[in-house]
Amino acid sequence: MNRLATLLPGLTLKNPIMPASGCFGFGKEYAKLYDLSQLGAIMIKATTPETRLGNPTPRVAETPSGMLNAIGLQNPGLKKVLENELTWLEQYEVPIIANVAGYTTEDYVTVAEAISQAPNVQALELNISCPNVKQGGITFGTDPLIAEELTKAVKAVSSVPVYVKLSPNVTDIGEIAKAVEAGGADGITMINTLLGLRLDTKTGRPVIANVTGGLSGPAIKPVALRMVYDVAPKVSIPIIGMGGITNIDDVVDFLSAGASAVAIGTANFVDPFICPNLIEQLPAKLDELGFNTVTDLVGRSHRL
Amino acid sequence: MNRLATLLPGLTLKNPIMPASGCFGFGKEYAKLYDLSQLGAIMIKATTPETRLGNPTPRVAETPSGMLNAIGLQNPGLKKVLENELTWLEQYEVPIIANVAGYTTEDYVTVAEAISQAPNVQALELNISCPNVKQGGITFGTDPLIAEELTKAVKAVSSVPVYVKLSPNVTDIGEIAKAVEAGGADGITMINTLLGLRLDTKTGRPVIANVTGGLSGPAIKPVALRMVYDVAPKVSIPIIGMGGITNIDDVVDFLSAGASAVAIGTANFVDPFICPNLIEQLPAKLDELGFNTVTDLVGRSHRL
Amino acid sequence: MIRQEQMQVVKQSAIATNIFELTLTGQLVLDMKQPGQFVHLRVSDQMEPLLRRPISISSINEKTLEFTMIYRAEGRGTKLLSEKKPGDQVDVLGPLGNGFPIDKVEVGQKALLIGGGIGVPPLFELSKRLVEKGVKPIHVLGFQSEDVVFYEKQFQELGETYIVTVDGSHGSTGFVTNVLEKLEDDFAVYYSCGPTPMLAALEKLYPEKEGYLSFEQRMGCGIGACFACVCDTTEKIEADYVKVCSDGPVFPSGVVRV
Amino acid sequence: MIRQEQMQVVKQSAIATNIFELTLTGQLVLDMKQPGQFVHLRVSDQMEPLLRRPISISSINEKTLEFTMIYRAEGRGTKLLSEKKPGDQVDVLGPLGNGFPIDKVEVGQKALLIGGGIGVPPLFELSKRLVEKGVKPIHVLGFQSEDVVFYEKQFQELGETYIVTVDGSHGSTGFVTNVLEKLEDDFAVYYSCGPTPMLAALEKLYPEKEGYLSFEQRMGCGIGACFACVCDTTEKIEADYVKVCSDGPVFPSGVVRV
Ligand SMILES: Cc1cc2nc3c(=O)[nH]c(=O)nc-3n(C[C@H](O)[C@H](O)[C@H](O)COP(=O)(O)OP(=O)(O)OC[C@H]3O[C@@H](n4cnc5c(N)ncnc54)[C@H](O)[C@@H]3O)c2cc1C
Ligand SMILES: Cc1cc2nc3c(=O)[nH]c(=O)nc-3n(C[C@H](O)[C@H](O)[C@H](O)COP(=O)(O)OP(=O)(O)OC[C@H]3O[C@@H](n4cnc5c(N)ncnc54)[C@H](O)[C@@H]3O)c2cc1C
Ligand SMILES: Cc1cc2nc3c(=O)[nH]c(=O)nc-3n(C[C@H](O)[C@H](O)[C@H](O)COP(=O)(O)O)c2cc1C
Ligand SMILES: Cc1cc2nc3c(=O)[nH]c(=O)nc-3n(C[C@H](O)[C@H](O)[C@H](O)COP(=O)(O)O)c2cc1C
Ligand code: FES
Ligand code: FES
Repeated sequence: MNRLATLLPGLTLKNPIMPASGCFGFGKEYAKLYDLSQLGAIMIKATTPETRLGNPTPRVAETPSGMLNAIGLQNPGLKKVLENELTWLEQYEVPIIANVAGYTTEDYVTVAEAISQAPNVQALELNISCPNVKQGGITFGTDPLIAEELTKAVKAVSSVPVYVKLSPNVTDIGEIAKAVEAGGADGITMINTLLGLRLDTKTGRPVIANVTGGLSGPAIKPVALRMVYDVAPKVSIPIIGMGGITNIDDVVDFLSAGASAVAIGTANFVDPFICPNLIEQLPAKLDELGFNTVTDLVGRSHRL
Repeated sequence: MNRLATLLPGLTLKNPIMPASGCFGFGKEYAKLYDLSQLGAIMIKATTPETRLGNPTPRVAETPSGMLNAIGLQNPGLKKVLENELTWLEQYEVPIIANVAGYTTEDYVTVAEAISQAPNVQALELNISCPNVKQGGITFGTDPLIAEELTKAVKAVSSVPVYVKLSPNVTDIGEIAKAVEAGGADGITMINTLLGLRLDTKTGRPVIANVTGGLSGPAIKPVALRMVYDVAPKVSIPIIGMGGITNIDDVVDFLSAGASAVAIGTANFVDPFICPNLIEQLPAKLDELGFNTVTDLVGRSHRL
Repeated sequence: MIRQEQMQVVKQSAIATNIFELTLTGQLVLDMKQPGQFVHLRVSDQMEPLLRRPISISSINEKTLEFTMIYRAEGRGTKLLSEKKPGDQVDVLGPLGNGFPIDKVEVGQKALLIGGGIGVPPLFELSKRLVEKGVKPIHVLGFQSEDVVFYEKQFQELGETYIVTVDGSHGSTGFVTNVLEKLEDDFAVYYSCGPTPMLAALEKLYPEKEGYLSFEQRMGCGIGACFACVCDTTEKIEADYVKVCSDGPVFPSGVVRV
Repeated sequence: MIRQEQMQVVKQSAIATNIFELTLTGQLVLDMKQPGQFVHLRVSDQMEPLLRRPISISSINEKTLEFTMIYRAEGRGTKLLSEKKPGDQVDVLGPLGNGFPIDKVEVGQKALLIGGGIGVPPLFELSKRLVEKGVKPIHVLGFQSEDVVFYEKQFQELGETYIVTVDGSHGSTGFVTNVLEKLEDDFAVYYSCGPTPMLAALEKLYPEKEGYLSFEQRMGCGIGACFACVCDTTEKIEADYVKVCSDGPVFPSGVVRV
């Protein structure tokens, strides 16, 4: 038996650890460093219907124990992602979770329908929480009704299970979670970045050309963990948790709080080998904590 | 002319730097370290109608570049605050901003009416954003209508200007800001803490007895700064900014983003002399940046 | 008076598994008046780890302006602290709190000092001062196992010393209470620092004795301003609560609800 | 191949005001093939500062397994880096990116190397390799003022070297372009690293020449995955954008929109 195995709608994971969307491109760069087949899954970069060039630079800024980014969903567009990226990824034995983005319901539906048919795409991740695009993006993630409607529309066309990625920039994330569950979501991924700002103290100008950016990294872990802990008992669909994970204890914390699997974003930039390292460390950590399988650990904080 | 002088409703400040509520008690402890008359003002600990013993311990936990707290508004209650604390503070030439808390509108009104009559209380800070009390507290801060009504009720009884302290745990902080302005608020203080959680990895239990706590410190600075930058152009009342300030550059950033003055919370625990140190450093910083007065600096990021 | 000072590392060494002895020097030593007080340390100039760490003063040397701490490197902060080398600076806030009163015991009397694990260090300066005064200390020191026992000799030089380990790998086996039950109770006062269950057991064992117990709590400010470190009290005192950092860490037995 | 290695500090010294020369040793040096590549450094084991810092490789010594960087200690990260002492470890990711091609210039030809401030370092290894190959380098190095000039002698030993400072406190006065305008343009290729306005001026000055320019951008991953470091391109190439970290940092002149 594989102690790390994790079964989720559409996803048979060797282990519950995967890179988060936007922090791993389409895998090519990290493939030069290690074998991608080790990963539980890969959440690929947000894909939009057309090529997107993203925001002006600077696009990143460092903050205390965190960073801001405003990449602006730069990606080669649906067609090229299907032809060049997903095809290339087929050489690895790793399920792909395709991050779907757009400005209109149409956009989401177009991408979802096409990309869900790629042979290695086993689930979609609806990105209704990108804080870095002016229209759309975030509004889909902050209004429960709109979120529910969008989920329904995408579910209607997707050939694979649909996970919805929630924004932390809301008053009540539980409400949004319940709305997307009602809309038919098969799972939830959370959290996307917190909206933040850094100013250049000398000039008073925003460091990031887009003015605001999304805050990620260890700084946000307490917020992310609180939200997973809050949402888990309110929904009956599984959660893939993320936000500031940098070490094996963080992985355990998210699983304890109720996430069935976890994703690693910013930490890939600090340590490009973080995902395989954490996968390797997980069995010993289970032993230390006295758990047989990852599944046993999931949600333990709610059972105490 | 005093380059640091800052004029706000009810407050004639020698300088724009003051300790934040809950991080400075009622001043007695810090008075042993330095002369409190140096401070721009003092935001005293939240006061409720009756004595409150607060939450069980542990009440604090460290997080990456931040901390969680769930003190639970422990305070000696209105009567003792008036008799022992405020009277004692009269020996210092420093305006007091009294942080007012409660569970019901009644509570707020009772405290506001009485405490606003203390001779050295020159403004109130309505704490509608405490994340650490089960009922009340945060709900007042997340619903614009309720926030507006509460502001009105307090304004009706207060003998001094009323500042409302906003919660960052909302979808649209601008909306709440406009609501309290409409309710008659004379100023805004922001931000209170972000709701967060830390788990003990070994046991899976929350580190903080209250389960969740409020996240403060450098980790939240990008979020706080973004919110000040967002709210400043939307209201015509002044803002006292706070959230993660630890050095003079942070002070400049909050002023640039549109705050008229700043408050220092968590950093007092790291460096108990932080407030007088920053006050001392501010004139040289103004010189370096080419500004004559603090007032010149306020909101410069919006004028670029 | 509480002061903040960049103090200099004189020496640091591992004296047991993960247990370090760290000596700092600076003017602040002159303000250290009482055994059982503590200091609040920054372990890094960076913003992470953010909070100070409270560590007890283990011995004081006014002449050389040095003081020594003994601590367990466990979490991020104490691990960083254990990497400090002679000549490095450490930001110290202190001395903090109220320590063990030595005026409660007369010349010629006996005092019982009970330490548990990493609660042992503050008892060392206490014992030295008691001996100086002409009081006879009896030390009962409990540890998990042999590899984390420290300062056995140093305490022996000051008086009768019993070591007890949970696993019996050194000294007798069990808890300090197993030793205490066999000791005569002809002491005037007892002093203790260690895990709360141990302190509770002592209060039960010596209900009639005068005792002084040092408590631990998570801290924010360390100086009494933030209300992080409060403990509930018993009916014995009027106050509803006490703060470990500024009212304690040492309280008369029976005051803190355990 | 890109590798991650805990490399050891061999030496570090200040060579001008706030400018440090840092030499590290480790196996990773064997993978450094091209002048102009860079490494991505962690400056602390803690979570703050969080991100790696990109620093150019300034010289490479395969025999001793050492390489040297020259950097300005400016912000939090580089200041921490400047505190590293011999024997300390530094987490290095590298070598990264594509450097200056030396096969574009023939034996006996001249190459013009133009550096601006903290862009000067990667030109040093480049110049050494050109000289080794039998190419004659001409160095034009611009700095703010005398106190931040470095490596003047080292460059002089390799070839003709002109120093220019903005305030005229050392060498001639003004910008590199003031020197360049007076130089003969009998070089085959020019190579440059420095502030973007300087690179733009060079493209204008030598529209007909083959040139290779090294660019800077804020970085996240440093390996091409995060899209933080993109630059717009001109019509000269098909791609809409390039990534400084993995497509660059060196690009042929005219490729990046400046
Ligand atoms: C008055 C007092 C005196 C102390 N004296 C000593 C001593 O002499 N030697 C010694 O080894 N330890 C002593 N401790 C305990 C010591 O403070 C903690 O072991 C230490 O703070 C843990 O820090 P860390 O970086 O290893 O752990 P982390 O887990 O990184 O700490 C995270 C946070 O929790 C706090 N924390 C964790 N454990 C404790 C604890 N047991 N008590 C209080 N805060 C804690 C830390 O201060 C920090 O804010 C004392 C505690 C108090 C309150
Ligand atoms: C390919 C490349 C090669 C470089 N080579 C050198 C070199 O050889 N010597 C040298 O002194 N400098 C070099 N730099 C610039 C160097 O990376 C920055 O000076 C450094 O990252 C600033 O870090 P800090 O901690 O001092 O500043 P902070 O202000 O603390 O940095 C905050 C964040 O901004 C980034 N940042 C700040 N300034 C720059 C910048 N100019 N370029 C890219 N990122 C920046 C930092 O990496 C960090 O992520 C190079 C940059 C690049 C992109
Ligand atoms: C540079 C960068 C780019 C990102 N791009 C995307 C994206 O395209 N789609 C998405 O859903 N999330 C994106 N995110 C958010 C991450 O997937 C993740 O939700 C967030 O960063 C929190 O996790 P972390 O703290 O581990 O980074 C991006 C994050 C970063 C730092
Ligand atoms: C220990 C602690 C106690 C606090 N108590 C209060 C309080 O009683 N009333 C209040 O309005 N805010 C309270 N706050 C919030 C602070 O005033 C401040 O808004 C917040 O901590 C952000 O600032 P900082 O990052 O500088 O700490 C408290 C914060 C801390 C850390
Ligand atoms: S630690 Fe702040 S009151 Fe004790
Ligand atoms: S820094 Fe990530 S793509 Fe270049």
